[in-house]
Amino acid sequence: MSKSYTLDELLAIAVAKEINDYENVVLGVGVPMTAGALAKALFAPHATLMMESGIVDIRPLLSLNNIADAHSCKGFSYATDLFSAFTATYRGFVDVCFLGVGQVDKYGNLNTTVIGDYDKPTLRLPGSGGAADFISYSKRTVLTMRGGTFVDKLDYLTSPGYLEGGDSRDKTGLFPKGSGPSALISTKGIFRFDPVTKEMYLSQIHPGVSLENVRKDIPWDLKVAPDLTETMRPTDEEIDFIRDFAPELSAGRQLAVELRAAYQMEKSRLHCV
Amino acid sequence: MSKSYTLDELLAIAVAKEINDYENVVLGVGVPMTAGALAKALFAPHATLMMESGIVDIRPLLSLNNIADAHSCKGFSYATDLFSAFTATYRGFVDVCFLGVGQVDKYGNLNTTVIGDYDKPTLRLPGSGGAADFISYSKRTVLTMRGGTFVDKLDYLTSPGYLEGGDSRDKTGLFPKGSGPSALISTKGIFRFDPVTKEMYLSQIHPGVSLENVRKDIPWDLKVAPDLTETMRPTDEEIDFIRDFAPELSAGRQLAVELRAAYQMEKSRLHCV
Amino acid sequence: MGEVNSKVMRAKEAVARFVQDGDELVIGNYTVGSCAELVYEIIRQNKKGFTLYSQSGIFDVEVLVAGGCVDRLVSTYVMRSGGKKGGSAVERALNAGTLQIEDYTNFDYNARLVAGMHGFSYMQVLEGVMATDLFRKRGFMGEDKFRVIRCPYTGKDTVTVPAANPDVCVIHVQRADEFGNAQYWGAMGSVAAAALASKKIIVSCEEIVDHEIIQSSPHLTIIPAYRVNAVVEIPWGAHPTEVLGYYNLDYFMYNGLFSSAAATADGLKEWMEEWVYECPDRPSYIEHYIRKFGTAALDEIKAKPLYSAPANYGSAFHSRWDRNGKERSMGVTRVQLENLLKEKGKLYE
Amino acid sequence: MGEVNSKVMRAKEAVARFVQDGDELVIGNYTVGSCAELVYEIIRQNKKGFTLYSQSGIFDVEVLVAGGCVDRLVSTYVMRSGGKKGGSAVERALNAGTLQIEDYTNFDYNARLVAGMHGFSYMQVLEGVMATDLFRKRGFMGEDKFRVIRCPYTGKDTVTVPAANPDVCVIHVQRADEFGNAQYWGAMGSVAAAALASKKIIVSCEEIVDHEIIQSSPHLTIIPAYRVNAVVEIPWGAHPTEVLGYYNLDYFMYNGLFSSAAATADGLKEWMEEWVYECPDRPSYIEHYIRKFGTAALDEIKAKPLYSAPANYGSAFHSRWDRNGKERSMGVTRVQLENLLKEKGKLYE
Repeated sequence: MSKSYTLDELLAIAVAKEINDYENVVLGVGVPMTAGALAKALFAPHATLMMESGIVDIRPLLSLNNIADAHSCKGFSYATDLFSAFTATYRGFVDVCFLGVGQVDKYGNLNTTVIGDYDKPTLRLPGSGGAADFISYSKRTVLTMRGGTFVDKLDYLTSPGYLEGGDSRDKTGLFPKGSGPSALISTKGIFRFDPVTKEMYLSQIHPGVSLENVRKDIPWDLKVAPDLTETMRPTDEEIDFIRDFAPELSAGRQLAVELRAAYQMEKSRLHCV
Repeated sequence: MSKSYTLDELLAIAVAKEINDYENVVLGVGVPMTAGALAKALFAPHATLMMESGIVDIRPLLSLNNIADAHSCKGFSYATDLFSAFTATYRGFVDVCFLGVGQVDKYGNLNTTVIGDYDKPTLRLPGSGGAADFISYSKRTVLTMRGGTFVDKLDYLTSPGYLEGGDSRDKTGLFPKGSGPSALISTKGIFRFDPVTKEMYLSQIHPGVSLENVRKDIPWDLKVAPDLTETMRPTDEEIDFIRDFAPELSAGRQLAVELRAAYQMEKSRLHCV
Repeated sequence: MGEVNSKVMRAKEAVARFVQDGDELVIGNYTVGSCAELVYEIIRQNKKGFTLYSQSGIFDVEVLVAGGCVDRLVSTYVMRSGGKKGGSAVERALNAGTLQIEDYTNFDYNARLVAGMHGFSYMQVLEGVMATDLFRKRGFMGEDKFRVIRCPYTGKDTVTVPAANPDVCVIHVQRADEFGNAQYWGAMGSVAAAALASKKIIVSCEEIVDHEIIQSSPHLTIIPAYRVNAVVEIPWGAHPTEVLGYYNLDYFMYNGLFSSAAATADGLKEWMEEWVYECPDRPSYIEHYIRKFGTAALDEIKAKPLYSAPANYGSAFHSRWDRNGKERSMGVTRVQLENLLKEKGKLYE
Repeated sequence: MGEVNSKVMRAKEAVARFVQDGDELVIGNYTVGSCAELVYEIIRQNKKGFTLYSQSGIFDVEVLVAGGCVDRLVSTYVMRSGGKKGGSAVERALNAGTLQIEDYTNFDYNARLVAGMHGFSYMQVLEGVMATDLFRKRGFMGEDKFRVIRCPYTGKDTVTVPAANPDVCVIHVQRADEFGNAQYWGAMGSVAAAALASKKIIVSCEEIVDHEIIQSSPHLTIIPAYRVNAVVEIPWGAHPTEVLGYYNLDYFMYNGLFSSAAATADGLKEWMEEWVYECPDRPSYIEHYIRKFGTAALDEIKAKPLYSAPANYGSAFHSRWDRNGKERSMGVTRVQLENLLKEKGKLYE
């Protein structure tokens, strides 16, 4: 009988498996960084983990506070700058990158800029950061989804997926052949993109999740792989790694917020004048 | 009664006096580097000496072998790259630079590329190196002349002085206003450029040198300042600095070559199998 | 390098002298180790009307916007406290119509500063952006946000951004010398470009160190002395953000107190009242922090040493004269050389 | 980072595997510390037909040209031995019609590699060059040597050069690890751009050091492991040129023996016979040198230590769990956390 796991843990472990050994990997904070650390520790020891802040070849020892957090490791191999980190991606030296999802449409186009009107936003999201450039030039891009939304039409196109689907991305002449999102991984399943239509379809479903449960988030008629498989359940080693490395991910957003608030209150009380 | 000096020493000391305190100075090897070291040691202690190789704020302790010779000092303040060293010049951060002369014409245009035909050269000279870009964008440029030649027409225009004279440099729109050669210093005297015609004229003559002696090297009718002055004789302190720092400059080219050959022969003999 | 010591001053003086209302102001730091105290001082001096450049707008942008200092923001990333239900000073100012924004990708933003740093009028960027609303949606920069030109070699369209040369950069680094040579290490991001593109630079640092320390490690210097207008020694100058080798992010203050507060306008106002306006300088701020939370909270985040392996900058010798007094390449002593010069008639009286 | 250790090899193997006849070859080093042994090995293997890029053509360009390896030379500076009366292999080859040359300024040459390094097809350069014969006189590159475009913002003419992406870069550095992370310090020149613009990179170094040394000093790394094809440990690998922190220029060998020889074709041929062709590798070369001139000549130029002041890369902690086993921000132990997850029904079997 192996360990029980949370859906966030399952997500991070599934993301980690998108990394192959010897690859150059650009990570962001949160799920991707935890996944990268897991991959490097357990099954891709020669992967080079890097971030757009210019820290290259890191072996993080605890979850990072931000994409420039060199406090998380004991040194790194190469300190480059942001300009060169992106032009290295532009030249094709990045095998895979990971992007979080705000809004996503069926062709893997992303909005992380704004919900509602650009000038008078209902919700002002962070913006592009590095996302638009990474999904343009990384050989593969894996989308990770904890809180985002599937929509028919984005309020703002921040990061280009397969645009209008089919060969529309290639036809622009702006992107390397074969680039674009290769998977979207949520707490419910793993989606991939049809090689011809470039429409997202459900490729794997996480154990215990029903198809209806997946479909209820998705406003279009989701296609499902004829050979739909179930995501492998994580090993104890994988679960243990994540709980040690990123316990706040294991806790999940709500519990983490509650525990932190309580702990901070306790700490404040101890010292308050 | 103060020390006697060589003409090369006089030249280097005159060059040093073109550097003002607090200035940013780009140096080359040979006379300019020795002059820079002298200036920094004796009368421009806050000057920032730098070289296109990207070593910035050096205090050289002995004459340099090349423009990237960090062996000559005990560290330096800033390691930039060649690209940024030149763009800093482009932006106007260099007050004065120094260039050696191969051929020079009356408007301070320089040839350090080739004597004779470009493709079948009589004499292939080094080339531009950094010269063309420095004389374009440094606020002032001082030309130093030990072995070069005054000519009516250059075989190749490597580095732009005042072009055809008058306002022709400014009229190109390619250069900052007021830039261009400010002086040419040889072992015979100091030449400056007429503010209107931009033609080179003799401004100062070194002690013991006759006007005829200056004129015999120059194929055009050299103009002479109405208030022609004699270069101040160097102080003992200045002479001593140069003999300690760059004894090969004091020796002069011919004697240095002879002494080196003899010393190398002696060393070889000691060990030869 | 400027007059000795004339550049060393307090934050109050540096901001008063070198930051003007209406400036293009750039935050030099990138995501980590922001120049918190310089930003707070700008807010306390009630400077206004900035066009603010920030590669990654974190709490520094939030407080500057909430402080009413910013008319226009050029950025790639803004923070939001409290998730979907929360908010941000930027969002509130956009909705109030008091702030205009121009959104770039990380690369495009940085490219504007790299162009400015090198004195170029534009820089080519990565053409993928043409497929996005970042390219299509123009803010206050209008047509100049991006322009397309043709590569003169390949004939392909190239997207460009215009150079940025902000009036003043504020930046916090690990160490500097009294002349202004500023050393920074860790995640380089766009830090050097932001500083070097700017017309004036205010550097704050954890420590002012001897010039000899700087000269021994020139590869860590990101701003040369001659570019720097003011050097301010501010221990804990980045708190609540982190400085590699000095202290970690203060999670309690940043993700806790600040983030909880910043979700609402009133919360942020109150937080700023306490931590920005009522602390006239960094020592007061730290004293207030310790009085309130004890010293342990700071002790906990102080960095332990993990030192770089040294690089040897050494040379075989630092004099042309060997230990026998002979010139190393010519094999003569100083006296012998001078005699030879005399013999050969090379000496002038 | 590639298979462990698979990149560590001898110069013979590295050159045989990664340098091809007809390649665009770039010498990564700039003026100082040239990759002498890698260059000698290329000559010994009789590689031919190169388009050779060299920022500052010193003895390395002379021997490659004299060795008959080079058809075309792109440079900014070539050396000449023996002054006006002397000569150079480059001059002799130009006159014999066996070599074509393209002259750039230092900046223009470097800008081609910087463009290539960033994946751009061109780079703007400094427009002053338009007034010179460097601009007017085109060699084998013809119209592509420089092209003029209009800045889309200012409307002013901008001069550009085309990107260069040489097939292979040879470069000598102070130290590297077995994975290929290469560290270099001193005069940076155009060293990083030359390497990073290239399709393949052969690194030789004075020492292969532990990966931990590299990780402690990432700001000295100029080439990341994933770009490097071969790492060759070659002590004295730059001799007779210098390596900061290791040894000085060998004035006796360089300005003496080599320069005297290189003034004439026969002299250079003889010198290369002795020092390049008859020494199959660097140990043989050094043995020959010592046999001929004694060990003192090398001892004399060995660097003395002058170490950089360390930078602290340390952090306050390297685990989310404090010494009481509590998670630092949430204040619960691992067991408490797992129990909470169970209680809240978050765990799946």
